[in-house]
Amino acid sequence: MWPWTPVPKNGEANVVNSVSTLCGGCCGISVRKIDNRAVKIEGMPGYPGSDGKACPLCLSGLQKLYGPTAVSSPLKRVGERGQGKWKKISWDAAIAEIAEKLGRMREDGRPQGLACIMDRECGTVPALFQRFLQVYGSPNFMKTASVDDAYELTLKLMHGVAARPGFDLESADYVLSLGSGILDGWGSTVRMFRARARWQENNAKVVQVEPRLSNSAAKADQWIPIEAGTEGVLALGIAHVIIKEGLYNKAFVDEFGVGFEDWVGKDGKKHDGFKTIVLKHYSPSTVAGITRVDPDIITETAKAFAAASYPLALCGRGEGRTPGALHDFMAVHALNALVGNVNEKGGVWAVPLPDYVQWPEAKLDMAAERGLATDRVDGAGTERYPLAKSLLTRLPEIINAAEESPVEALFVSGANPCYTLPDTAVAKAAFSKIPFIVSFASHMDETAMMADLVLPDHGHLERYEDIPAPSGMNTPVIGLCRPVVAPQRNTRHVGDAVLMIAKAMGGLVAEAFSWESYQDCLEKTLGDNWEPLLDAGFIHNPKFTPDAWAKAFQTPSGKFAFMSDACSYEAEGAPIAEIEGKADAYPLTLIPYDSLRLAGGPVTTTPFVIKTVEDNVLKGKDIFVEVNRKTGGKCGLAEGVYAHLSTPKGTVKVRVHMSDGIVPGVVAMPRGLGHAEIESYVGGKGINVNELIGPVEDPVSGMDAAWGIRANLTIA
Amino acid sequence: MFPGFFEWIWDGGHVVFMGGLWYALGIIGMGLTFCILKAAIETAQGKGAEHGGDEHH
Amino acid sequence: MKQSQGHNRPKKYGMVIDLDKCTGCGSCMVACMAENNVPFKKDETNKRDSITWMKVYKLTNGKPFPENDVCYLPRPCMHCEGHHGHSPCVSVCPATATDYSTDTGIVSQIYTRCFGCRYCMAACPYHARYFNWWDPVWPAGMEQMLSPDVSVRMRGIVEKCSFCFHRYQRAMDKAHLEGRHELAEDEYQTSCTQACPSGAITFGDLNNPEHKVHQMVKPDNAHGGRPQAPNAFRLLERLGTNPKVYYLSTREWVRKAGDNSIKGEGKAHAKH
Amino acid sequence: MSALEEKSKAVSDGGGFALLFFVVGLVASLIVGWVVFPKILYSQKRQPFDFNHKLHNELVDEGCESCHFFREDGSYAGVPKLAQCVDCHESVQGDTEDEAIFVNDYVTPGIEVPWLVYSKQPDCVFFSHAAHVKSAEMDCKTCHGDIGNSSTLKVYEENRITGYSRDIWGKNIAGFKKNTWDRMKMDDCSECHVKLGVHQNSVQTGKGACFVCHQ
Amino acid sequence: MDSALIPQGVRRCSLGKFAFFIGIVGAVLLWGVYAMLLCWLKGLNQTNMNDYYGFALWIWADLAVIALGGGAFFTGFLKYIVGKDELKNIINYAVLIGFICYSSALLILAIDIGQPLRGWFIFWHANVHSMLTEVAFCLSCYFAVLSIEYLPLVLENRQLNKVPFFHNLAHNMHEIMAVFAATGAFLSFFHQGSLGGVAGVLFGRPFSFREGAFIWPWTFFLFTWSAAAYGPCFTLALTKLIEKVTRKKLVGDKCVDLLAKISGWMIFTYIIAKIADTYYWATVTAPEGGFTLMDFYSNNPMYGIWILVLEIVIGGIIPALILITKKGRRSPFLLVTAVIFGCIGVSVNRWVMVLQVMAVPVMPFDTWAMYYPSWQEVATTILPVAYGVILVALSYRYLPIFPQEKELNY
Repeated sequence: MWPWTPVPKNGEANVVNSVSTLCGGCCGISVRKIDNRAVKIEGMPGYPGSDGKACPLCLSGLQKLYGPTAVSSPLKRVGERGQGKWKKISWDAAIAEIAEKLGRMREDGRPQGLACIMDRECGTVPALFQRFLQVYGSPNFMKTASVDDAYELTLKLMHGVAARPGFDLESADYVLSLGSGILDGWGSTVRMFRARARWQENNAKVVQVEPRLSNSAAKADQWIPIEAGTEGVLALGIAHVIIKEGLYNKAFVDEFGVGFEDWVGKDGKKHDGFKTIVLKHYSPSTVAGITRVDPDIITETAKAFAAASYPLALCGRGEGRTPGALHDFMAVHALNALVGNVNEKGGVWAVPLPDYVQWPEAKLDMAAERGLATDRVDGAGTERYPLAKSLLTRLPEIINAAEESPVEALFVSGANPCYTLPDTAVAKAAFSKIPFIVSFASHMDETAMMADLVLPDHGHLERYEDIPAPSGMNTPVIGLCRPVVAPQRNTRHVGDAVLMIAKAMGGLVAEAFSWESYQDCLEKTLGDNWEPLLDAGFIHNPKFTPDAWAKAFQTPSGKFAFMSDACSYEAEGAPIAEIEGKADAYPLTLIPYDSLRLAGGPVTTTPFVIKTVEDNVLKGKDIFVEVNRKTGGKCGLAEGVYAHLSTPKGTVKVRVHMSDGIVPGVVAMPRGLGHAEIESYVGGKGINVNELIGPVEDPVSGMDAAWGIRANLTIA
Repeated sequence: MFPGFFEWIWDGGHVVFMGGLWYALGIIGMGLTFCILKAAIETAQGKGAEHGGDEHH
Repeated sequence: MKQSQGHNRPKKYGMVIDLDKCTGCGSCMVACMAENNVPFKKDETNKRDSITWMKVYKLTNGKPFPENDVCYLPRPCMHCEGHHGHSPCVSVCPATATDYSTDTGIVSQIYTRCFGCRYCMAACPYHARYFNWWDPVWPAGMEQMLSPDVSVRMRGIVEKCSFCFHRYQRAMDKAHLEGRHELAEDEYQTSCTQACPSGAITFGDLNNPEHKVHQMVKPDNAHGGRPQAPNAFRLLERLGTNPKVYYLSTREWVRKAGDNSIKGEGKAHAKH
Repeated sequence: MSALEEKSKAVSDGGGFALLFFVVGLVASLIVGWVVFPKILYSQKRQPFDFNHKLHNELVDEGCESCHFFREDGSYAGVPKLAQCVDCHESVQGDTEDEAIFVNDYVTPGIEVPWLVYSKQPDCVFFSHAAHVKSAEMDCKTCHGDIGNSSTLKVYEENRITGYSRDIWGKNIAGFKKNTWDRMKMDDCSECHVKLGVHQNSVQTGKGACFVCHQ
Repeated sequence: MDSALIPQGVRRCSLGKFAFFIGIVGAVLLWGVYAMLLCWLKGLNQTNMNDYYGFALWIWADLAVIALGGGAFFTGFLKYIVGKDELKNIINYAVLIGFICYSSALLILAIDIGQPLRGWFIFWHANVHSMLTEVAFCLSCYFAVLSIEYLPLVLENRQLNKVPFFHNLAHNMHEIMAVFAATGAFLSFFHQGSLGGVAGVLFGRPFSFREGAFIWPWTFFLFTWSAAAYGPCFTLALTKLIEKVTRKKLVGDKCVDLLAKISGWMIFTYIIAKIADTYYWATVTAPEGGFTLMDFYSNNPMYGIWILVLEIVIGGIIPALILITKKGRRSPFLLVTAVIFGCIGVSVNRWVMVLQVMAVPVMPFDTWAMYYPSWQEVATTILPVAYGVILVALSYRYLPIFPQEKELNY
């Protein structure tokens, strides 16, 4: 009736299966198409983990595909950094410019000045970047860190293996979540939902320990409100009860554990064992004093945990975007070990890292050798931080502290550090000091805004890519992200872009990349697996089982290390990661919270998803912080009023939502808002919580251990 | 509105309601037609303003 | 010409939503919007002019910390049967733009017939009906994602959840081609049912004892479809709207929050 | 002549004039209504080129469904796509001008033919060909007329206001019809549905519920 | 200048003064027209209505003007059917007010619908079960009747009346006015009632839902009754107002007294029925849906029990008592107080039956919905007022509206 109301064209329906990379959980998706248009995304039946379902973000993926923020051609910055003024250039010109720049740096003997930031390190695309950096001569491949990194480190220290954590969630019958947003995006989102449905069917008990009544807490059988940041202490308190009452799995602890009793370290000194420390410092009453959890609840929980057939304790706060303190992870993992559910049914498994990317060793020239021999710019792997693989959160400070940025050229792909890094202002300042930034973003984002060149990648529904198992999967999976529609814009696959740059560089750099195209690379890398992958959309080994205890641990003693040289609990026991700010100036604590209705990671939320956000989280452009009704009352606040929220990092204007589902003294702010106003459906709304929280370095790993920051809330 | 329309059914509701409506419309229409015709005839017969029209207030 | 559709047993498509399972993730809302060409605006934070055929409400037990509890309640159109199909909205529409089918039990809304008087919205106690206050506008290029199975609505008319009726039409098309006149339970499922990652939503024919929905709530058709299963309830049961969306919860306060009660006990308070 | 006579003469003179006026007006109105109005209301559009249904029908085995087929999911493919035609029409066959246009302008560059569809319904209409053709075993002819035996495509008349073909309202401007295929309005669907008692399940009208034919 | 148009034997202000007055009101009218065009061209997003407030200020204005315009049908009913001949002195004015009210109502409805171009669907594709259909049909028909009743007045303009055909037509229409009046009364009984039915049938809205007889909820009868009762109040209020403005006595005391008395008894009986209805609703109907009376009047910033008191006591009992007592209605002050209170009473009744219905939360976890109109809504609501003022001014100046004017003033 109205000519301006669109009439969708009809045609033949068909379905393409793929994997959506928008969320961290990698939902398997089935895309319904009408002729050449993709019209609906649904879950892909049979896909490991998500099996026919998908998270809200992935369900709305078409809004990314056809959305207004997709970059339509290579762009060269013409205005100031971040101003968003661009000139369209050709692919050839862009590649030539990069090759020229990088060539000069290498000639000048500073190949280590090139750095690369990604959000993953597994799979062919990260491998291409890593290989490029290697042959070019830079050790500076960085990854945005998450709980997976902390967990990996934990396994490294306690099991002595390089492995990623896998959780046999579906078999667990008692789940103790220490702050993990198991229904708020932690792990592989949809798998967690399905696991929860299973727990419900099996009458498994779920206990959520968290300062805020999140969706995970609301749907748990029991919510234990806890003082923010003290979940690790509670784990040790529970361990105390289990040890004291002799409820632990003696078969495992005695035969396969080391460091449980007092032990002698590498230094030859005698150290207190796990048992001694826990019994000495973590009695329920002490723990209750720190965590504000009732001692009876601690005892009850410990007994129930130990009594369960398949108890499972989980760690990593919220969605798991911040790695957290290593102590917490080790404490929680020790708790799992106490009840013997390591590499066991319903427990935590050490799953080998994916190893299907096997390429011939690349030949390196002198320049590369010299560059690779330099220390990493973020300090990872150095004497100070021997354990970490990359420490991206340290980078901004280092760049800002130096006169000239040690990073001279930066590649960013898949990551959006200018949004996700803590203390965003500092991160942005650092980025503006980097002379040359190339972004491979498919959609314009905060980091691409800071770039000198944007070489747009195909959108997630326009490209091939291998998707290794998502966070927490306990069985090996490779999913295939494949083009659902032909590329809609003048974009190139990021893999192809890397190949093009390498070829333009010539010499050994070009030689290291023998593939014709990314697709060629992918097919050859997967070899015999390519055809099955193409047919089924994924390769999965559901029968995978972890190594039995006898051969599972590669520590020097060959046993499970309750305590380790690298990280032991001395004197007062494990400290709680200290957060920034003085309590007198900042009487409250600000914590971020995650929700599936807001994407907190590198991918910006879609218009559909932000439509589901409640009006006491976002109203107009105002963000709401959640505060306990009593705390709010004490601050003179009322529902919906404007207030100034200040932290050592800055002050912002927010609105207040008074809640009965949050621990007093805590202010909770949703993660995922405050995006740059690149478009007006999602951008320019609310505050990015990362602006208000700075990184806190974990003394052992060097990774970000911040779980919040001191804050104050005053009526505006 | 009229019998034969998709929405029309021969039931009590339609008969009573629409009957009432058409009845009212009919009276209004016929009354008006009557007045106009009569006035036209009267005018043709030369009846006019000279009678004055105040008597029927 | 052969005629046989008319002889089919009447269906009563309905939904059972297990509130213990629902986690409030919002997948149903997004799946619904994507399936049904629901428009979106730059600012959707005024929830009273934001079109969400499926809307998830957050209920709280109103108790102070730490006894506070919340429950999410997804609310599609209830497809009320009222008394013999006289649902609150159907009989009030002056232009016969909304209708109740005794074959499927679905309350339809015809957008090209609606002239936007909004009387049906006033009649619906569930606020399941939405008015197009604005012209639907898609950012350039995004109209490509519109599905041809669902008409795009113009400004100035009322729209609502259709139980994804186009999926029924699609499934029936296939059935006709295969010479069938009946659909299997899984052939016709709504988009939200399909999307719910928790499996909280079940959809099917309430009249069919073999369908899960029937087994879950055991509707008592002699008494306006009242659920006979112990944990089942319907929203505003007392008003006699006879809705076809049933809820399950083991929590008493949630079940009480589904209807008004005189003594005022157990009334849920909207979270603010 | 007295004033009175004069008056009555004027009336009778006037009466003759009025009658003439009435007749002329009536004729003019009829012409406007039946001839001018349809001319103004409908624009004449030609198909990209002519198509001989009869000729093709003789060459295929399964009648209409050879080209106008059902997809596996039960949906109806409608007007054939270029891909269905190219097998035979890769190069120019015969010497008609239409054939040359088809091959040169569409087949060779691979452009879909922008056929004007006479039976195109508004977006809000859901019509299941499967239900009618398969389940009810109806003839295509019942609704579409004997197009299968036509050797040429008629002129497409497009309603300037609605943008739909004149075949929907029907050739007869008053809306009368002789054959089942003369019109394709909602009333025509409903007429048959009422007669056969198909889905007469509406609470409002006792006839077909809206969602039987709408989406 | 325009003296040739002014009825014989009466005095009117200078044309300049008149034009100035019309100009000012005309400016307000244009403002309203601008807002109206905004609503038509840009859509109803120009209003503050929302999915909770599908019906708001406009529908209230509609209901209110129709109730207040009820003076036309009821006075006509009394004069032509019952035979209260004294009312001939006010009937013209009542008809004029009715005409203004009903034309305004139709205009507002045309703005209020989301697809004005499809407005005819309500007739063409009528659903006879809908109260709104009944409203639309009767409203349009009754508007036609009012136009027919108003037309002879126009034709009686001094100059127009010189045309023989017009003179005869006006005369003939007066002759059979009783037929029209009867038809109008018949239609009015229904549409006033169905306006009440609009709210009363909403069984999903316990605040407005009422039981009733046959297909009609009690509000159906209450609305007809209240329109008949309060309509004359409005006619009287406007009579007093125009007398104040023109500084003339235009309607005789006898006529006013009669109408006031009838109105008073109507209000008196109505308010008894209304109280009975409210009692039954509060104790039986609402509790069946799980509501107590105070659920409807608490926990919100506006709708307290005061509004019920305002409607029933101040807008009902007080004017009724004043008007049924001879002393009361013969005291100019009390009479004016009573008719104004009456107008407020019926307006408040229509307000709660539209806006409070929307405001009350029905789902237990829902909250009160508050609303304030946008300027566009206000402007389009004032538009008919300005139009009414202009039409009254024009009619008063050029048409013989008040047959007693000469005898009472000169």
